[in-house]
Amino acid sequence: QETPKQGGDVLITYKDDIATLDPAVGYDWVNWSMIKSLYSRLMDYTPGTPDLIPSLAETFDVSADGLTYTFKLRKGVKFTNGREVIASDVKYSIERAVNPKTQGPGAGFFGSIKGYEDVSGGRSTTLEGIETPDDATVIFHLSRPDATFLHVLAINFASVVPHEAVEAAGGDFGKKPVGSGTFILKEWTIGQRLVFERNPDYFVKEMPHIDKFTVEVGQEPLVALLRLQKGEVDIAGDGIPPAKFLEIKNSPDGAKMIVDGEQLHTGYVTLNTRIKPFDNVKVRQAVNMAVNKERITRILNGRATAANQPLPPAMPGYDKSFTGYVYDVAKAKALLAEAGFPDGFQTVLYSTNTDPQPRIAQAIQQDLAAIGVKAEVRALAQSNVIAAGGTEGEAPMIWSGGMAWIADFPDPSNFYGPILGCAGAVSGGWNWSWYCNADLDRRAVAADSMSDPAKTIDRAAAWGKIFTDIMADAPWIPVINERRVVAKAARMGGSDKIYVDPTRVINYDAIFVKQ
Amino acid sequence: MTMSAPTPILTVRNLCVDARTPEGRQRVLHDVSFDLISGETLCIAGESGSGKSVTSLSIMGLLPKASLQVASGTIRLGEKDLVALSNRAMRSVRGGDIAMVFQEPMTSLNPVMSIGAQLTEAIREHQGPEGGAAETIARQMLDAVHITEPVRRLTQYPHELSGGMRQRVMIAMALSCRPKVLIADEPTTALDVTVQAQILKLMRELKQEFGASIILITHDMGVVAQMADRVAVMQNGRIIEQGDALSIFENPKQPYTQELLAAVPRLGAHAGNDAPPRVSAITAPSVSVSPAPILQVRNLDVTYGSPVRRLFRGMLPAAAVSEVSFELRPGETLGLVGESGSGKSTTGKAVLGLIPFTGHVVIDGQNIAGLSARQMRPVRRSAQMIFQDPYASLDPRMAVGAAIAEPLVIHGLGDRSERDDRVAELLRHVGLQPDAATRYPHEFSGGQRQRICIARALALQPKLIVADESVAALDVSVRARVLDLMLELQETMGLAYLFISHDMAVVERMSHNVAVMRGGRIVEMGTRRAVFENPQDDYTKALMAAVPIPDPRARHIA
Amino acid sequence: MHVLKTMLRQPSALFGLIIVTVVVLMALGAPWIAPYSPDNQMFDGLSIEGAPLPPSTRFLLGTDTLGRDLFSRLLFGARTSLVIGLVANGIAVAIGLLVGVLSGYLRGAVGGLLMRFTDLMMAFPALLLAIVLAALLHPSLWIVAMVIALVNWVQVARIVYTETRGLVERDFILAERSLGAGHLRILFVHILPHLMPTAIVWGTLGIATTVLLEATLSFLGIGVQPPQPSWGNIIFESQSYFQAAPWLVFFPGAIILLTALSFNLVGDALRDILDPTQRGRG
Amino acid sequence: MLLLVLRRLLQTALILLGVAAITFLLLYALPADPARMIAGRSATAQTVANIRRELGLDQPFPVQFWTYLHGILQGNLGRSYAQKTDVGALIMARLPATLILMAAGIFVEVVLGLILGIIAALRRGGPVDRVVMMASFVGVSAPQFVVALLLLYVFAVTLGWFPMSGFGSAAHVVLPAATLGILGAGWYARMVRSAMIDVLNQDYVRTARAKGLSSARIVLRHALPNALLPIIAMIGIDIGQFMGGVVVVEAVYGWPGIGQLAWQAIQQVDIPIIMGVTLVSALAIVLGNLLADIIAPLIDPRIRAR
Ligand SMILES: Nc1ncnc2c1ncn2[C@@H]1O[C@H](COP(=O)(O)OP(=O)(O)OP(=O)(O)O)[C@@H](O)[C@H]1O
Ligand SMILES: Nc1ncnc2c1ncn2[C@@H]1O[C@H](COP(=O)(O)OP(=O)(O)OP(=O)(O)O)[C@@H](O)[C@H]1O
Ligand SMILES: [Mg+2]
Ligand SMILES: [Mg+2]
Ligand code: NI
Repeated sequence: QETPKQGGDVLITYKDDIATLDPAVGYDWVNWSMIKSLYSRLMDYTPGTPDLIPSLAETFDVSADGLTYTFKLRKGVKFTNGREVIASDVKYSIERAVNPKTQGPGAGFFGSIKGYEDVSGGRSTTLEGIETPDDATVIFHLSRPDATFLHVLAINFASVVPHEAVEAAGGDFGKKPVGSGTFILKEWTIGQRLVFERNPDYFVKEMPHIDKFTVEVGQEPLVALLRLQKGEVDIAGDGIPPAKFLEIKNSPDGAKMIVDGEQLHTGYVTLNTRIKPFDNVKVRQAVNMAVNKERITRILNGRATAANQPLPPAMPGYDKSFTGYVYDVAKAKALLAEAGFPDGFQTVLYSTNTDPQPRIAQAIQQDLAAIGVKAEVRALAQSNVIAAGGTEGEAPMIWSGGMAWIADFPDPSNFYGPILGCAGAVSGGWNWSWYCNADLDRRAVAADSMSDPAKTIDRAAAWGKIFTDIMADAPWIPVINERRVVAKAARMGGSDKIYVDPTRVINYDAIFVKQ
Repeated sequence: MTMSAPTPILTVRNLCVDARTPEGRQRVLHDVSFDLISGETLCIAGESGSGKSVTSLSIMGLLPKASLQVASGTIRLGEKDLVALSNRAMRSVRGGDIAMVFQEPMTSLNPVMSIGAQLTEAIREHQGPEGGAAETIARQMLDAVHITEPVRRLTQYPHELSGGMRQRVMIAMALSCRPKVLIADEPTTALDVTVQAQILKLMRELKQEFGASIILITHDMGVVAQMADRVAVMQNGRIIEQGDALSIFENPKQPYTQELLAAVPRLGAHAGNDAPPRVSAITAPSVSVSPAPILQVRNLDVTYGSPVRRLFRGMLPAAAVSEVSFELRPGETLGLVGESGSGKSTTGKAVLGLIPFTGHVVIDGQNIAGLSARQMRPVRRSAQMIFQDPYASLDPRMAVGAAIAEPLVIHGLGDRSERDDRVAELLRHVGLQPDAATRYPHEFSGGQRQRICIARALALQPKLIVADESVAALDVSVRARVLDLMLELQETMGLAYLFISHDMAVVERMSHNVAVMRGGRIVEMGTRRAVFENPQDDYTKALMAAVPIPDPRARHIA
Repeated sequence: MHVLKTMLRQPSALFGLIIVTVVVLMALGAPWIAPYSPDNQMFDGLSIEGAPLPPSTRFLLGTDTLGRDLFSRLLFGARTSLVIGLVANGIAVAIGLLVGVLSGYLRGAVGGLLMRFTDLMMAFPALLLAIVLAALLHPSLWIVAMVIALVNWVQVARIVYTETRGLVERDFILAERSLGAGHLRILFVHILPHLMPTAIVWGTLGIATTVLLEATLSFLGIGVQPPQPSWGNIIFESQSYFQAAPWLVFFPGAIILLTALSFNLVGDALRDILDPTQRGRG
Repeated sequence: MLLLVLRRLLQTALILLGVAAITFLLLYALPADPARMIAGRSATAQTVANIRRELGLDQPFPVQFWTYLHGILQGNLGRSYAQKTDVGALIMARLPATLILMAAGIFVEVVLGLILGIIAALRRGGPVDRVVMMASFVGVSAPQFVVALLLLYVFAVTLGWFPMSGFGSAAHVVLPAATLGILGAGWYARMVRSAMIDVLNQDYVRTARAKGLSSARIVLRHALPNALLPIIAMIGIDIGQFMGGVVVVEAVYGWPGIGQLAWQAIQQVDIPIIMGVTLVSALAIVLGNLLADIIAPLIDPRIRAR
């Protein structure tokens, strides 16, 4: 592994415009990593790994009951407006993220902090669970043990912002961000480009490596690739479109361009347990056996591997020995007959409408047809699919592709609550299987209470078991674990892992230019 | 064959033209040959549809390629054979060496270009004067053709001019470049006699000043007599007789020529009679009782342009028609004469409720002011109009038979075969073959189209017909037939005509009463006898004096 | 009969008629002609790496990105696309003609109102309507056809409106009024025929664009749903493959082009035959 | 004239109101929930409810619409749900690019369409006519995306004549405008051709020829203006098409126009942006049509009397 060099300008392209750089609001995979770099948080991860490290915090301390977290702030860290970061900024920032007025999507992550209900219910604007005895100390009091709390303090919503800048921006903070991260936003031409420059005062030496990166938005991925091949672009942020993948892969310098990294992703089909005939577990098991996942990975040109459980392989708790439901048409048919559907049935399979999702849905459709299940594919805009999934009794099956994006943080709990737990099985929720198992919910709470760092391994195992046990009820068909493919110029250095960082997408802090 | 010695400027030899029809090729011109000697006026006369226009279009190289084609023959202008000339070379000939005035003024002017633009364009093209000079010439030309307010006219558009004014613009355009040869296809057909006299004079002046030669196509033997050095008579696509004017007029050889001359109406021919000559055998039921008038007009005013526009343009054009009042009884004809642009057509359209007007118009006891289209329907059955510009008033996409049957269909008369029979009958009445029914307007000659319009107006057997220059484009023989037909219908059915015409002889022949218009007003009105034999108004007198006399020895236009 | 005979005499019209017939036969006979089921995703229809296969003797026009036989899909797609291109577009042109001619003809409040209504419809984001319909209804071929007709008529109406305004001022319309012709007769017998050229341009060029529009709607979720093929969605599904698998764009594109062109040739010939002012031309 | 324009402007306001009402109603009927789009997968039900309340989405339709209208009347297009910023500013930032592309695109397609259409009409039935007609069909039936990429591939990647992507210089406009031109010119060519054929048979063209004018002058000065009416209407229509409908071309060439903004907003159910873009493009369409209606009588004086 070469040692990173300092300096250099980098040009990155994305198709979609950057929505906002307000850390309390931004929540899509493109702005996620930019926000990461603009701001700093108490906790962070070692680049390219899921390993937590203190960041703004110099040290921290967790009480034995797991209910009190005490952080000592690093001295002399400055916002890019020149003011020093103090403890009350941390308190202000988290309260801001929770305050309904902010309209932030991440409030719920802070649910374990004492006084959360009052703030999110609009009865108060200060969290009684955050104490700042002096400018360098922040103490969190939790209402219940939360093993993921350190991860929570590392997600974007916990980014520290200066209140005066927020107020000065008058609601437009997302366009005029001020933080204490590795980069400063220098220029934002709406619809065209954003220019980020290194923060010379960043508190970690030789971080970041590059001087500047420019993000050009509104760039069609295919064109971005052409530009990259011509040397105009350094990183094609949207990756390589399926139509180009093989061509690039088989080209002479393909290997240098392609970054193929494992991400925390599982693509699955939800089986709505409240809609006939999927209320019958045998039916759910039968369709699980009917899907030929190998063929789907071929359609994806091998950019994915077959999945058999909800957790992706890179996630702590993944059970390597678990085999799930093996592809077996005969057995599936038999099970279906046993469930009372020897001739199959008719149903509907929803999918989003961007390539390759409709193709995968059609592949699944053909597999289901082989056991007599006639599924009508409905390829709709993402918002419509989400609406259908969250409406009780609406969508029998949904192919998650294009929506089940990467995890918020590398912890198995993140794969359960919203998408498989009872809390998500509500109108407007994301548990589109409408699967609710009180027993598993209890086990999930228990696992999340194991906040003692010493019990990390046990906790992971507990979670792993929850996910393999779920498969007995088969609320999902886990289909594939997709790898993320990014294209970068040959001059870009750094391991593949920092281009497909498990906690960010591209780790702008860690990438560097070779010459 | 002429035996004249001087060099001909234009020689046409054995010109044959074919028409492409769905039934195959048909020859419309057979071996036409003639010479045009420099400085002379050659008049081509002949029956409607005999090939006069086709001959002139062939000379200009302007035959519609799609349907007509020169099959053989030569047309020489000096050294050049125009038939073989390249398009490019032909361009400088057109407009410069040979200019042409077309028969239908409305469709021959570009509707979206101002008069000024159309005039100056030709001048610039061939004389290339700088900037304002062309405009000056244009104004002078409009003056020369006696258009009032020439400066304003330059900014107007064709649809804002009266039929005669358009024709004068066409003439001005053709003359503006002082061509060597001027081909004029019925140039004065739509003009009142005073203007006609002026135009003819202008053409003579031109001829003398520049030694230009003129081919004048006309059906009006009066005009022929006044203008022609030589005459060619055409029939069925052939020149059947040509010679110098005197010998043709005094010594016609062909029966057709004789017939043509015999049919010429002469002003004063009917002096002393109150009513038009009787043409039918029926004994008069008309004079006995004096029934209620079929048309009553009181204080008719018409002003063009929408009120909003006038408001914003700041200028109020003078009313096109003002304070016009008259009555018309069944079986009567009111002749409406007057100079071009005096408001004759406007009056005609207004009394049928086709343009907005103020005042009182009662047709057959029904006041038509403010009636909706539906309410007008029964009125329309009894009142019909023959428009001045026959081509423009026919739907180009409708076969002629269908066009004539149109009023029958509209008013739900007869079944299909009855209508077909009626169409055939009407066509025969106006002197066309019944097989014309399947052809389309653009395949006919100007006079033929006019007859189609007449047939259409007669189809309903209305009680009142507004006939706007409806026989203007017809050669005398056909005209006489049509006029007789109109009279016959009047006698048998008590038809009333509002007969708009510039041709005094025709008006004299047709009318019971005559009204003379000028500047939108009626300046004189009375019985035919009173007006023709004892005109009071100066203008009326001038009109009478300007009528061309069909005798080459009695030229009075000079 | 006369029309047909005249048409058969013109080589271009004959060509158009032949192609139109072939396409219609393709659509009708798809189940018998097609070598494979259009939905059959063949495992060996993809290369080992998962790439679609180029044309070969086995797959006449190659395969698509799911390993389906393109030829078979085009055959079955003809059914969908002909309905869209002919019916939907036809309805759109018909409505557009009607509204345009009425609003251009009628004076005063009614005409103005009608035109403002058209303006409103035009100003209205049609795609949004499509999206909402997609979310509220279950997309089917006929609904798609309806939506397309709903979206497309407005533009035709606009053009026709302007042309009608010019036509109404012609003298022969005045002459018709003097004969006592009612508004309907003037509109349908005298004005509409003059709009034929416009109608033919829209009616035939519109075939191509509506077939493609259907694909856009498919993409929004209101078009015909996969795996049902249509020429438009075959192109759309694989247009980014135009370099990697050009046959996936070329063949459907060519057939759309050819169909629209053929209808146009027939339409043009028809117009010339029906338009007397063009008579006698070769 | 002035009065007419004033009246039409009033009508325009009414049309915009109508468009606003219908669009708002449609968006309201849409089952997709903007709050959930913002909240994403991990948000709790309470967070979603909070967002809904803060956005006023829990209000009944009339209240929501009234609030929106009220804002508009004060010149305020509202704040984007997803971007948390002023919609007016977002649109203004992209409007210049859209207008430039629109103008350039219409220019190219009209010029191309006129030239091809006129040539085809003059060479009617001949091989040139056939080729032009064929070409116009290719343009019309070609998928935008493919044409855009092809042009980009040939002229930017291979030949390097133009930049591949972006906005700012004249060179940037060429390819997107050419793409739009190629795709749209077919329509114009066909319209021009059939209108010209009609006009070239008219008597006044014969008169013009009799004056000995050059063919160019006959075609351009005499025939073309008479054939122009439908073309003017087409341009009015295209203004509308381009305001919202050039997403693909904008995307391929990285053109920062309103189409991309609208497209993303639709995906995110960002109602204020959808409304804003809808209103702006509705305004453009209405103004385009108004312009067409005003130009028509200038070209054809016969219509003026009305
Ligand atoms: N559509 C119009 N718009 C404006 N002015 C018009 C219009 N039609 C006619 N005029 C004007 O009205 C006046 C009378 O025209 P009208 O057509 O009634 O004359 P006319 O007596 O029939 O003449 P002619 O014998 O030449 O046909 C003329 O000055 C003419 O310029
Ligand atoms: N475009 C055409 N297609 C077919 N036949 C035509 C065409 N134009 C004229 N004709 C026919 O050619 C013959 C001669 O027409 P032409 O126009 O020369 O007559 P004309 O002598 O000028 O008559 P008028 O005095 O009535 O104008 C007529 O029988 C007419 O029907
Ligand atoms: Mg003639
Ligand atoms: Mg008149
Ligand atoms: Ni006369």
